[in-house]
Amino acid sequence: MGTTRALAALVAATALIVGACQGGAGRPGGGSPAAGGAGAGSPAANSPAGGGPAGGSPAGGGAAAGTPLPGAADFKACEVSDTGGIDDKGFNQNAYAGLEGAKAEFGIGEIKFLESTSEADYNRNIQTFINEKCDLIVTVGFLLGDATEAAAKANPKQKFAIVDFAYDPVIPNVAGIVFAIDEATMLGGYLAAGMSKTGKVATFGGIDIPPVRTFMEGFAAGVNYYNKQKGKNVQLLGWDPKKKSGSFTGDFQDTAKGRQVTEGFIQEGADVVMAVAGPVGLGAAAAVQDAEGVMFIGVDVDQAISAPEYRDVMLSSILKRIDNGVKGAIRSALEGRFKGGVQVNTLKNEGVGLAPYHEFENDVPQELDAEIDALRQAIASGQVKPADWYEGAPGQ
Amino acid sequence: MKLELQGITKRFPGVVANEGVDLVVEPGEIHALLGENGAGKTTLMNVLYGLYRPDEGEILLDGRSVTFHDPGDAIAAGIGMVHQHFMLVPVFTVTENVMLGAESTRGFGGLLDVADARRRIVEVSERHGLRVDPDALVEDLPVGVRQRVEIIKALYRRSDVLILDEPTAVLTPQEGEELFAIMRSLARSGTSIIFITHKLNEVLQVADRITVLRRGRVAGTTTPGTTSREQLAAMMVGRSVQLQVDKAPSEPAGTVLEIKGLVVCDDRDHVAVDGLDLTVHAGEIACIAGVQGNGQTELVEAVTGLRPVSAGTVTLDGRPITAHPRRVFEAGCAHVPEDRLEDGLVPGFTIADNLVLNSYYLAPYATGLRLERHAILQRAREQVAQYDVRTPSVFNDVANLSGGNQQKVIVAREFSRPIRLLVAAQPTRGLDVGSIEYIHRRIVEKRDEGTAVLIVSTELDEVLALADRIAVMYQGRIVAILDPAEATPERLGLLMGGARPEEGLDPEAQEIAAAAASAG
Amino acid sequence: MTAAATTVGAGSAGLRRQQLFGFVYLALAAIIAVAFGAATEPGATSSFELNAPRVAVQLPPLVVPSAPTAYALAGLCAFLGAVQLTRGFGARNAVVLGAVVLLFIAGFLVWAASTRSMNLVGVLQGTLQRATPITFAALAGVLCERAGVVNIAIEGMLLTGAFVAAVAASATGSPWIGIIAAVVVGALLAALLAVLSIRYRVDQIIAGTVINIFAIGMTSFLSARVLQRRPELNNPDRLGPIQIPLLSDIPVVGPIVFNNNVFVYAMFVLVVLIHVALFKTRWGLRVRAVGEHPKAADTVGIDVLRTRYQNVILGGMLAGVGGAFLVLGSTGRFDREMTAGRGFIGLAAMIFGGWAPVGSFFASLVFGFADSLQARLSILNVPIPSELLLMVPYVVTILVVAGLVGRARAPAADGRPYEKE
Amino acid sequence: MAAVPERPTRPGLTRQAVTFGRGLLLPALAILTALILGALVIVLSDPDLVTLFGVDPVAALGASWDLVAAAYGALIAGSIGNPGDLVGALAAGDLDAFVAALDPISVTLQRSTPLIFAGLSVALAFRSGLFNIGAEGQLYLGALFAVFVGFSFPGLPFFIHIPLAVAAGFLGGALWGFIPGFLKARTGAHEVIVTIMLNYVAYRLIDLALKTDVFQRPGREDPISKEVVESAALPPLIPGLAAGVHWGLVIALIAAAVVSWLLFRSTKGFEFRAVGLNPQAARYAGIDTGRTVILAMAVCGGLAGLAGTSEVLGSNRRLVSGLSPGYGFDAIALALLGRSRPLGVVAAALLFGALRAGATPMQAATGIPIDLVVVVQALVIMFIAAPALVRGLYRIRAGRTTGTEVFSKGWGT
Repeated sequence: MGTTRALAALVAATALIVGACQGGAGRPGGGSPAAGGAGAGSPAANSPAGGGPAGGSPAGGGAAAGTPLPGAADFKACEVSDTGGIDDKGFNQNAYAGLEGAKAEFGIGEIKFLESTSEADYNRNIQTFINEKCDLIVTVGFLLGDATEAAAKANPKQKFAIVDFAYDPVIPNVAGIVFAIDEATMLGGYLAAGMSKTGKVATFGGIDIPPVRTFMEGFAAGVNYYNKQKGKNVQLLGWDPKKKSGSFTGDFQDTAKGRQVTEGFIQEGADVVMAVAGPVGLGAAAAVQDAEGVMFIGVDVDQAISAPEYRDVMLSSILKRIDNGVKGAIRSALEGRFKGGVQVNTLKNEGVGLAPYHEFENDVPQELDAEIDALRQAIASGQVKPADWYEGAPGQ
Repeated sequence: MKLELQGITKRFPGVVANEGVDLVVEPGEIHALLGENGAGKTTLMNVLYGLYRPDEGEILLDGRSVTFHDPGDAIAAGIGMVHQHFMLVPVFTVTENVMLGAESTRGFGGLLDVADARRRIVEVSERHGLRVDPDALVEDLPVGVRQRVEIIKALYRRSDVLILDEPTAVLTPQEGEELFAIMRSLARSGTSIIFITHKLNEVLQVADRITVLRRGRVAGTTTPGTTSREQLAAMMVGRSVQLQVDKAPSEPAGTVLEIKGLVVCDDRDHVAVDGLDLTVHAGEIACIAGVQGNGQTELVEAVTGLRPVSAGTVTLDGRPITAHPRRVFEAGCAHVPEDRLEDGLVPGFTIADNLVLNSYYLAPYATGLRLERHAILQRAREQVAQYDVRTPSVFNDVANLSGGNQQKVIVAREFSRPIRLLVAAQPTRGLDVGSIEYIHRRIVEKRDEGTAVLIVSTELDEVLALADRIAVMYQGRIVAILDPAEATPERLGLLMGGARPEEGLDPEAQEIAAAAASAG
Repeated sequence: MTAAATTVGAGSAGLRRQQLFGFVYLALAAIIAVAFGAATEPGATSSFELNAPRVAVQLPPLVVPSAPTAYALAGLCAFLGAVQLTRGFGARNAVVLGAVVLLFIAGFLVWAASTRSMNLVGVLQGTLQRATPITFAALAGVLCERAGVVNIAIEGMLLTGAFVAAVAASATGSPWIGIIAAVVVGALLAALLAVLSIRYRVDQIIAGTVINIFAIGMTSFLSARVLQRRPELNNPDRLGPIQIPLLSDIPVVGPIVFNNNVFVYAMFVLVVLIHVALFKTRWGLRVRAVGEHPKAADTVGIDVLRTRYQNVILGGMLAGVGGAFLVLGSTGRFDREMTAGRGFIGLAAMIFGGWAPVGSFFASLVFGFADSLQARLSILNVPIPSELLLMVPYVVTILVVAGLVGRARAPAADGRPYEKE
Repeated sequence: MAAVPERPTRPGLTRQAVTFGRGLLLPALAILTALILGALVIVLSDPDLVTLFGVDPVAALGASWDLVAAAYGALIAGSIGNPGDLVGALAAGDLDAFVAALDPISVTLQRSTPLIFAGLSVALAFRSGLFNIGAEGQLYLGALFAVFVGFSFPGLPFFIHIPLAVAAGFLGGALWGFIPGFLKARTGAHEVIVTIMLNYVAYRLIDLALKTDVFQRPGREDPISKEVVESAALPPLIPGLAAGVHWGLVIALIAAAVVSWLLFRSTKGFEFRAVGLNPQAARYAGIDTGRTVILAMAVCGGLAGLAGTSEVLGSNRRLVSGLSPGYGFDAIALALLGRSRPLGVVAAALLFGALRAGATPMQAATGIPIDLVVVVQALVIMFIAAPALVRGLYRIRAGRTTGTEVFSKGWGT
């Protein structure tokens, strides 16, 4: 009971970091801007089995996949999870997919994983890996922020990468892998608004924490942008942008709650639902499947692939390429280019994105797809900033 | 049906409850099984009823050897039993209780046929004159009626042998008479009856034959015509016993306990004590006689501060009490509760701890929050010696003591301090004769020291032996106060059954009283 | 006790309670007026949708002016309180109490739906859905406790049932086999409880707690060790809703009652069946006797221990079905600790329902309603922090247990091991 | 029934020793059996091994042995370390190496600290006839109060700040224990359901609190509390092992002594135990059972609150919602294993602390999930609660028959 409740984040960068990034600070220059349509075309699912192609790793580079890199055989990469297991269908698993991908592609010698069951495990798990002389320790989630900082300062030669967290000031031996997820959810929101027949779309979260909220705010931005562009009035249920409050199930375990909340949305007329709640989201997908004419937007990975049983309702997914971020960090460490600081994963560097429509390929109007593409480019180029659209059209 | 028990032996860890018991009950015979508490009567009957398996010996019915694995076998063989503690489900109706285990059903899935069962119950009850409302809830019935339900239960199953275990313990003498009449009528119709009791008078009155058990063995078999009370008592106890308590006439002094207009509710919010007045003086033993369930328990609980008082006052030496047990205790009231193990002792605590159960927080047993173990132990050793508690050590768990020794622990705790008032409820229930004598002697001693004593007892013998004044309690009120010299068991019995003091009770009035009781 | 004496007692105690309730009613009326009525925007309306999505017969939504409606409800409640204070309602007390609770809820809904629309049918559909696992848990509790065994392990049985249902249904491709597997494993855990508490006379609450901890540990362990490596084992087919023709077209009632999955229909049947079995059959009479007075049952030849084993195991089977519902009838997936206390809430429903199947079912509906409303409020963005809303079912459980346990009477031998002397 | 004849002899010294030995034998066998079954679970939950058993049983048996040996080896190494290292370091006079070799033990003691507090909480409740399943929630409330004091008063000297924070933690837990105690005493609500429900309420309350400005760390948007200032932090007990055992252990041992004194040497404890064993008789003897139940639950809550306190002041120095991996539930096992005796609880806590400490290295070495520890713990309590199971397994004759030490009495008052 309650051991894994603080699996608290599936999830994206904190609003703080997002804000800082959009201020233009520290955006890494690597990676080419996404060509039109490429973002929707290429991302692969991050099932534990397959590493997925290396395209768009933020730390850049264009090494051919599957070629062992020099010195890789002696390289040891280790992951410490927060209180979720690597089967959380969320970011712990996704980060581990990055490790597995690095093993498959770069041929690194060993990957290891330690699950934490509580606060007390964090220091211990990191220390275990330091003792085991891991070359790179990947810690997952902001919960590990303090522990990683302490360990990094105590062991300045040890390389760390932390997902969903960034330090200010920068710690030289820690790379923070963060995600501007609202860029991707804004596309999702636009898509949802464009696809809705009832004029109502919905979203809900697991626990009310900023990384979850960022997803929902981006989604709201997309709906708002759509309404402004089209002069429509699509309603968003489950998130009130003005009050910054919304629907949360309270944890990341109770799938039945996810289902029930979603049934509520459907009864209130929503026909596109995005669940930002890890496994709880699959409960939501089940509810969507049992209703007629309702669509689902997955998060983190392409859920049409990772949860194929819900393919028939999966309009798209919001991709958060933690695997690529982790792989990129491993690669830079392997190649001796490792440096501390923040790696922001954006639409532009394909660190976040929108998954293909799969079953809905033929249902999404050409026109809408083109608009989404345009929006993608506008965001990537900085013309449109999601944060401006959180509460409605800017200036209103 | 002829019933024979041959050489029954039943052992429990550490005790032999029955040893080589032989018993023959002829058809249509009322056979009394007489013995002290703990003589093995109930064990023997539980063996016969299939609740226990004998370690040795066998049971013969009409000459055939039978083995009972459970009561179901015994019932099937025609044996019925009315237990001392009624085996009735309080929240069930009479019909449900009677049919339980022998249900009438109809249709699929064993749907109960209540109408059929009710019809058969009415039939049985009319045939034997056992009046009862088949639709009444058992918990609403007075004990006498509950016993009728138990008998109906046995007859409903067409029992040829009926075992009655201490059936008169909860009855008024008049209700007892009524029961005896039923027993005789049943015997005439061919039912064999085994009647378990420790009351000599009853045995002589109703039994055809008597078997006396002592310490698990048959001490002898006789008939009422060839024996006497004294002989039976001697067989029962193994020595001649004196059933009287030696005591000087009381010398009552000032009023200690004064109860005025007391109203107390029971657990179900019904009035149990209904405007009761009573005074107890220093140096006298006042006994409250009455049939169980007439508000005695609630009265005692109210006096000792355990139960809130709805109206009226209770004063001890002029100061109001009834606030909280501890204040009553500190005002100088000692209490020997009705149920030793439930109310009086903490099983799991040592004897020493039980001896300070209500005074542990006072000097010299405690200083501030700290318990003074030495003082507690020293006191315990003294009291164990003084009150003759048979135990190897004061560290022993009180649960491992015999009933008599447990009662001595309570008596030691309550008596060995200066007290003004002693309240004792059923102080000798379930004890052997030796212990009874001992407790009685101590109570009289306490009186002679000038303590006011209030005894509540349902045992007329005890009341008559101890009391300096007898108050009869009926339906929450004191209906008469008698001098023991003028009290006879008969008169007391009438009063306990609800007769007004000035009149005798003719059968009609008795019926009215019974009807009123069952209506309550 | 004479009849006259009885009324005196009931009267004096009743008077105090009557006054207390009167004041409570008045206080609730004040809350409805101030917190719900005055808090709405002037002129706002509350709209209640009465249609499920996509039904044949469409009803117009029920639109009421928020503040006036709340004031009217408050007035009605105050009237009841005043009558209660002065005259009392005598035997109809319970009905009036129920009415006041309904008025309060109605007032709350008017406030919550002010300037918004709320789908009332949806709330009620959700109520039934959420009540389903709780009802199964409560039925399991009723079966066990009527026979005198306290089963606190229902939570663990639900959880294990859910796990096994997910794996078995995934492995075989048949949700039906999943249900059967859940029933079997529920029975096994129950048998363990029965052996521990009946044969070894382990304290029943301790035995139950052991099973709960074991169930949580084992399912979490296997979920991490097996399901993580073999995700295809956690991908069962679900049993979707079955619309009953014609009946499901009845407005309001149809979509709520006659458009459910097989678990819900089974629940309806089981509630009635167990109720009848318990109170109208030979089996039930014997079970209740065992729970009330095992010795009495023993003396008329009823095998007390066997009855207890049998009922505990039957209860375990029902808990297993409840667990299977969570996976096969609801989410389509097992997750660690997914039961989230529903087993314990089921026990509270059992107490609330007076240890009777039908009563437990209605009590479960109360919990289901609290849960459903809570979710709905968060959807409607009612300005209460989500954490507080999420506490609601648990707080309601505490209130129910605290408020009712003294009044509702448990089987007399509940929780007590039976020893043949 | 005839009375059991009194035992004539006073228990001799040898008999006491035998009783004591038997007292240890059963827990030892229970733990052993649980570990054996745990090994079975490890093997059976490995799909590859199960498949291998069908193909090549001998190889599978060997592989199973290797897996279990590796798992339990890592478990032991991670919890008590390698004695050789200690001896070697001592021989070499290398202080740093010595301290480093102490690391596993230090971690074990650190993990044991909250377990001691929580175990004492449940044990004290058992002794008072109460079943406290709410230690988990009480722990969180204690942590909430303690962390508040811990970050709120910078500048206080540590000898004031630490006691203040500890007292606050006790108070927070006591508050969460008071509620079920009060409800039980006044309405008869069974503490089991109430405490379980309060656990869930506590989780939500922590989530809520960590979003408020009062608690949330400035500049952070995730639910994490402000940092406990140095003057309120419990320093490490072994200098040089900052992440290991801290002074919370000392407080825990003091708490165990205090609980022992309270239970067996004080008037309040006399009341607790009397009410626990026979509330009716306690009431007859003038003990206010309602107040005793409330006080006992509040103290139990306070003790559990100290478990959270020692974690936030010692191990973590901040509060997040994932504070406890279920210490409150382990506590039930601890109290049973320790027979509700404070010393027994301490011993059991050391064992469970070792299991928790060794689980991480076990997972690192073999990938076996940490939840195995919970399975083993549940098995241990089962065998402890039903000693007849173990006796039956090992054909030990029953000594004096002792029932379970606690008795539940249904749902009523």
